[in-house]
Amino acid sequence: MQSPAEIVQHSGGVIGVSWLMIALPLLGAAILLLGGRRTNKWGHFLGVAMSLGAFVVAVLSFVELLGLNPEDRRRAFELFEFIPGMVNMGMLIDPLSISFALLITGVGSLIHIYSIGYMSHDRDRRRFFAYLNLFVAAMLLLVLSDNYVGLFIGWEGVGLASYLLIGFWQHKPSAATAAQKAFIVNRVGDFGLLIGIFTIWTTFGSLAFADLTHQVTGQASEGTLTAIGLLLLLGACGKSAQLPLQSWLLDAMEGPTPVSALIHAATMVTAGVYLVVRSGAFFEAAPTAQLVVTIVGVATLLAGAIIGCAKDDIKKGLAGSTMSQIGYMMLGAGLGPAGYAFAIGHLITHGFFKANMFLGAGSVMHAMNDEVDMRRYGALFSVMKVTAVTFIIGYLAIIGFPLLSGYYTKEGIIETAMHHNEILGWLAVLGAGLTGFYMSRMVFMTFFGKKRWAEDAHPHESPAVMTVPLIILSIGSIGLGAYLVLGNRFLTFLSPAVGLPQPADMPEPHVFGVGPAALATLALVAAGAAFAWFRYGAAEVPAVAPRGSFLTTFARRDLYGDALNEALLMRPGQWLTRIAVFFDSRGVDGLVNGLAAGIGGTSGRLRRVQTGYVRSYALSILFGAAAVVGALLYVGNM
Amino acid sequence: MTTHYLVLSALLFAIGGVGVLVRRNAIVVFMCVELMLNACNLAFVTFARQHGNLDGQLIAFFVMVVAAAEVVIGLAIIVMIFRTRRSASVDNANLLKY
Amino acid sequence: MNGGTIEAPTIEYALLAPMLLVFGAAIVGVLVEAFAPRYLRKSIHVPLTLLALLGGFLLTILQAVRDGVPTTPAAMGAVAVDGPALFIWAIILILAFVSTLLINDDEQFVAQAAAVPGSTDEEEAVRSGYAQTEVYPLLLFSVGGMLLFPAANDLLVMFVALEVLSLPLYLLCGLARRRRLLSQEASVKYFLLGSFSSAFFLYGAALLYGYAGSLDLKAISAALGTVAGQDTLLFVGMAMLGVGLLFKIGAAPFQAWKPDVYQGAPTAVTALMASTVLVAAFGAVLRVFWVALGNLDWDWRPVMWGVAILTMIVGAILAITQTDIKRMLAYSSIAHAGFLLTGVIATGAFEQNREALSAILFYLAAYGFTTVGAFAVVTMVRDAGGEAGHLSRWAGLGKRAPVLAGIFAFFLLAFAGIPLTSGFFGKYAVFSAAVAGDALPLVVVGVVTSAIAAFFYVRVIVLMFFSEPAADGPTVAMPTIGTSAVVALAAAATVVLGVFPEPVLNLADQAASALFIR
Amino acid sequence: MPWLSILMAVPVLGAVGVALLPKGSDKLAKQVALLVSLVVLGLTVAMAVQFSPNGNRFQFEEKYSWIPSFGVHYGVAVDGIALVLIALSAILVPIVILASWHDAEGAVAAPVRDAKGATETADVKTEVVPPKRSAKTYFALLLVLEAMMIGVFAATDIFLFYVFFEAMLIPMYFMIGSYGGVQRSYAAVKFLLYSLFGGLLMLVAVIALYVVAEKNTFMFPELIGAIQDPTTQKWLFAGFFIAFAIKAPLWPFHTWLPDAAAQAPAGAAVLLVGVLDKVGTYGMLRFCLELFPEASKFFTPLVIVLSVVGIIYGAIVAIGQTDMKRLIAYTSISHFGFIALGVFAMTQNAQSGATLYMVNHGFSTGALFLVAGFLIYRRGSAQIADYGGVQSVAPLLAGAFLIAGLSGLSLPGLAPFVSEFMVLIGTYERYAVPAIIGATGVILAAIYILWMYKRTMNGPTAESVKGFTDLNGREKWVVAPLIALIVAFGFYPKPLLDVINPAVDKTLTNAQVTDKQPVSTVAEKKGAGQ
Repeated sequence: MQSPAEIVQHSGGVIGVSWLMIALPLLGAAILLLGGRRTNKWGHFLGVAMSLGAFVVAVLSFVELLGLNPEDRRRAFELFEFIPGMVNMGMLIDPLSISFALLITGVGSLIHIYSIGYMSHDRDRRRFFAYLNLFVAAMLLLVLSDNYVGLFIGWEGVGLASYLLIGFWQHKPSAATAAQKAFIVNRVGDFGLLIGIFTIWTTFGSLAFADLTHQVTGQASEGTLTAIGLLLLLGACGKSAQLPLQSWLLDAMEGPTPVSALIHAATMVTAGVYLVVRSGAFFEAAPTAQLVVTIVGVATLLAGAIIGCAKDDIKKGLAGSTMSQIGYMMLGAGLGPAGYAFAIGHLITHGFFKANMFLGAGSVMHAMNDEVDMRRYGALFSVMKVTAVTFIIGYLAIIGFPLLSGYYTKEGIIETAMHHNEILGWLAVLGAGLTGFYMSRMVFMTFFGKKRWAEDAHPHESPAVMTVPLIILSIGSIGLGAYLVLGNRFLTFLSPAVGLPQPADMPEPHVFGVGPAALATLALVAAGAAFAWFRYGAAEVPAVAPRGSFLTTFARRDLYGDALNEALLMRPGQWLTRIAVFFDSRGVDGLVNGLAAGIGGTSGRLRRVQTGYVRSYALSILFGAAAVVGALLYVGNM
Repeated sequence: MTTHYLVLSALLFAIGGVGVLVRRNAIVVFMCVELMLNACNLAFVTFARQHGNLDGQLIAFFVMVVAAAEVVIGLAIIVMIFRTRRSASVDNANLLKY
Repeated sequence: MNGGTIEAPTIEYALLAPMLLVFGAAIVGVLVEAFAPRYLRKSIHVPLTLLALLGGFLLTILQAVRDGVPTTPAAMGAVAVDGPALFIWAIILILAFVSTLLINDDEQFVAQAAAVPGSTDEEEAVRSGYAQTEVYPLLLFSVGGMLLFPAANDLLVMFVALEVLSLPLYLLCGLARRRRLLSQEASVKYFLLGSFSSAFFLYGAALLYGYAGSLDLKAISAALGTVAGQDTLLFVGMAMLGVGLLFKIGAAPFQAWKPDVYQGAPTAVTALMASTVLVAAFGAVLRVFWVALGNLDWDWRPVMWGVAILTMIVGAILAITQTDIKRMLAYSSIAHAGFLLTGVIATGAFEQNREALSAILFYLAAYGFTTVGAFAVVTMVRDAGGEAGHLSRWAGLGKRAPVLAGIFAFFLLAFAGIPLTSGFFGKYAVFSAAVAGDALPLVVVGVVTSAIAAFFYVRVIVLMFFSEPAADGPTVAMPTIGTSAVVALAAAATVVLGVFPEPVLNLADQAASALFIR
Repeated sequence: MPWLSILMAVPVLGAVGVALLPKGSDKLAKQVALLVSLVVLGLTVAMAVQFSPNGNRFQFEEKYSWIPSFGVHYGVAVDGIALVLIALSAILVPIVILASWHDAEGAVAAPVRDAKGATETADVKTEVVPPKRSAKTYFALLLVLEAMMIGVFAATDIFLFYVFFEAMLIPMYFMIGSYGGVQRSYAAVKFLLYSLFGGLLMLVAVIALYVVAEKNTFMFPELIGAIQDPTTQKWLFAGFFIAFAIKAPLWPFHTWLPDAAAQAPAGAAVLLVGVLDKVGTYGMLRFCLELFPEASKFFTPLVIVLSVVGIIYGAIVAIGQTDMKRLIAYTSISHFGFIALGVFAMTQNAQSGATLYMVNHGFSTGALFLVAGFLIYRRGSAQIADYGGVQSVAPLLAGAFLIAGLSGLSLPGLAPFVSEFMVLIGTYERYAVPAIIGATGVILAAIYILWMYKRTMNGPTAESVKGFTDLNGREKWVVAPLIALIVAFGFYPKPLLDVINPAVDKTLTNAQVTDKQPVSTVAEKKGAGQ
């Protein structure tokens, strides 16, 4: 395979100040948090401004990057020495990072704007925007830094932001718990990432992406590389809610909807994919690790899909689909350079249409006074046209309706997977079918069929500040995929960063990209959609969920993920804690106090010897004398 | 032949010692102590004889004087406590203990 | 001396001047008792005593600075006024001086010892303001004995000195003004046990005489090489001699008298005993075991190990559960005797002995001052029935009298051997000598017991500072000039020795430079 | 200019001054104390800027003979390690003084007791409001303590170090004993005796060191390499190490810390955990390693096991605590595990990390204790169960608590992360498995911190919490500098590391260890870059 281009040490031009992308939102967050109530009035505007500012910088850098000839489209430059002798903080602007930057700042800005409307009634709106800005900054640090430590800082930074935003309504115990869970589960992943970083450091003596190229990875044993790969994968699983660390994502929906859209759909959760692609050098040198990545991807895409099929909570449904879609990306990322382009491509298009749908869902909830149960929706199409239409566009995109964004990117992944390994391919196809079903189910239950509203519900279209972002996003959902995939435009664009695949790894192109796999997918999707129509479109939908088959409950319970965690980790953990506490107070400390008590007791008993009778004292003296005499004689005659 | 005297002095000393342990009356106890001192005297004198120098005998005189002084003090104290407690038994005086 | 001819004794009066001065003053004191009218006695006694002690101290210093440390024993080898002796004299005289300031306090002593407690005579005596002024001459005699005891170069002299220092103390113990029953009991116990143990001492001396044919320490040590086949005499004699001495320093298992006597005796007297007697006794112990029996250390050292370990443990452990402050201090002094013994054991080559000796001397000085100070404070904490001995009465003293409590806490920390107090350097010196004299295990026991000991010192601090004052807690007596002077002096000494020990260490070094003369 | 002596003299004089103030002038006492501590801080900064990291190992040296008979000198000087720790103390003290403004005044905020709930949640143990005491004494003690803290880090004479090591206990003992919670005297005595015991063992080792070395001096630089015989080294090492392990505290010598920290007033707790305990780990790094290199290598496996156990054990027990201060204390036990691990991993990164950890931990735990202190001061109880939903009524307080907590779980971007990362990565270079096990502490940390935060700050506001006021001006001034430092050093630790690294280099050289080199050659390429 052709390895990516060397990194050009460079600064100057817009790229030279690309750190502004991180600095601006960070500054925004700082001002909003420290400014206190003073900034309540204009806080949200500042937040938006900062986000937009970052977007502008991103675009300019992008343009500048395009201006360069492809092979030196990798710009890295140091900012400052972080840990002397180990890590220098720096920026890495290359096609990969810049496309993320654009996604983050672009979609991010839209969601900022949307939130002005969505959060208008919340007394803590300023804090909300502060957190959003914080998130954008952290996420940009994650993708733009030129070394693993910087990545890790951003990595946990977004974790923090998501913790704060999930728990934004912290007075709700459920929210607080969800936030805590998200952070802790993520920590498990971060643990893996951390060890991975350690291994990289001890093996290669460097943590800068610039040093860790294919040439270098050649110097380590495959065992080490596999270990590194798997450890990084563990990190990725945590952040991207892949099996087995998926459980937090569904609870994370406790957060305000814009958060779900930005963090838990469009950007943060895809960081895992970024990590895998960014560390491509290791994975490509360790096939085993790669295989595991693909397996995890497929498993998750199915799991997510199945969960999505059973959820009545619109956001949870979307969350399930997010899991599943990220599963696709993982699958793609596990396929090497051939898959990278599709993975990232799907990541971007998904960023658009999923954000689009989440915001749509938010708009619906906004209209239904925060009702999330789809069984209480129905026939909303008539009352909120814009929302409905944009949502449906997103829907078509995700199920891979031909010529829409999702179609190209997802098909790309499936094709490559198929080419790479039949089984994976067909499973991916199956997943697509499921997607067709549960997404259609969602749409039918929400916008069509009969009204099942609560009495006091008076749905209405949302204000322009919310609908405009929807429209923009939906446009992206329509066209982006085609733009990226056709003519391998994105593939070539990314190549300086991730390298070009060997022609052999590429599936042979089809006319209009329609191969057997594609046809099969379309068929399955159609079937799924049709089935959904019969169950939820045409037929009556009960307002309360019937206790479905075993499979349904299985899916409703998130495949018993939480139950499993509880049984395997929480309960034993609690026991362990109790035992430890007991051992500490009774055992260790008990020993100490026991010793003290022992001495005290001895003293109490011994002092009784001092009877107060002078004659007993005399006796003791006599015995003492006898003892001394005896001892001396013994020693003396020894 | 001097060993006999030594044995005697040892016996006297032992008797004195035992007396101190077994007798209750302060005076008697004290007399036992005196007995021990005199046992020492006997020993001194005997050894003086053995070594053929006068130191031992000399010492005996010193010891007697000291013993006399001790008697003075001792009786004073014992009388004092006897007046207070109306008893010379050393076992009654055990307020100070433990 | 060999049979028949008797040489005319020569006596170096100059050397013995301090001792003679003290004894002289004592006799004058007796005369005062005999002839001076009652109302005058005290006003004569106090200056007389103080002057005598002070003079003695000055003479000692003079001796030391003028013609340095003599190299031959005085009074025909009966008394050895050498470096250690002079150092010990100096300490004893200062401490005695200080204790006298304490004793100079009507609250301390009985009006008329002869009067039965609670009887009309007593009331009568109290009313008419009698005072048992014999205290002062007794004190002087005792101090004289203490001076002679460590300097005695001859077991007979040592025995006499032992009695001279003890007998007055037996009396003094019985003269407490309050709690007279306790006081008298203490007196009796001390007397009976004391004379009992001195009998042992004497018999030991007799046996050694039998072994060596002389009581002169030098002669004895000389005999060790020559005389053969008499080992039993030697060892039994050494043992019994040791019993008498160990009794005086209150080493286990001969410590039983200490708590009772310390508790019962008038606190001022306790202060005297706890400081000066310990110093004198250790002087004697060192002289006997290093000079006379020095070449036998391979034999007595193991036994001494046992005694030292037992002493440290008994002192530390038993003190924990004491409820009477004086009794607790008594046990603490037992523990400290144990620590000092580790120094006595640390014999070896010349340099080693020298280091150990100077360490012990420093320790004695440091400990003596702190002890006097501690007991001085005890005299000041009083309630209706006299001194508030029971620890529970000390609760919350830190609130009532922060300064006094603070100083006492400081003394306690010094006992515990916390750095920046004199106690720390004392312990350090002795322990490091012991380590150098390969007695490491002993030192380990030492530190473990000090850790245990720390507990009961700390406990008192907890009581004074951390617990709320008792409703009818004790009041702190407006201290007499004397008492407050004592406390101040002791505190100052504890601080100075704890921060700049060097001068005193130097003195001790010089004093120890030639070890004991023979 | 005798910088270090001045640094010690100023607080001592200040203490005397404060103590001599007339009765009832508590307010003045506080102000004087604060002023003095600020002066010390200023002087420290003035000294620090003159320190040249790559100059002599020890700088600002002063050496006067103190007790010639024992070969003891008054020898003080600082290298990078000592410098940062002195700076830490100098920074913390003013903050603590400001924070303890009312600690000596006993119960001001009378514990609010709601009819129900109080009964089962708040048994007498949780009553942490001490009776009224003299503020004068408290602040005098604080200043004395500061002088001793500076002294103990500055001492280059082992005897002098020991003197401070022990003497330090006394002021802290009084601060806990007379200003602490209900069980203060138990805690104080336990603290004192435990440390004293360790100290005495060390004393034996110190004596033995002097006797065996036969150098007639206690000056640390001259004693390096003085002990060659391995067996002797082992014994002496044990003597020193146990003392330090108790001080630090390392598992299983830790049980005094929770009691002491929980009973001590928040300010004292900060100095106890933030600085005093560092003397233990500092001692390991400075004395154990350099004086007894052989023994250190011999005992390394043992120490590493203890540290790792401490990390996990401390964290797990912390999770199970119901008392805020005890919980924080246990987290510290876990953190000290990290520090000891770093010290004995014997790699540049690990030891620099450990040193940095000592400083950062001072800031983060300091912040945590102080904010918890504010909380407890408002409610009069340290029981986590007595709180809930504070964030809704006192957002700033909650925010401060959260940031302090996040630094406690060493979130990247906050100072403790850098040190923990360096310790772990440095350990991993030589001892992979312990590093991995230790790294799980990262997960546990998230659990104990966030869980405590959730139970106290989130959820519906508890009755007893309704009346809470948010941070007042003074409290803001207490928290602000700490958080500022935590964040600043979280993103730019270079200044500290530049000072620490050369010192650690020297330590490693004297400890006769060299770093392992990575298998790949990238390092050289990288090295060229730096």
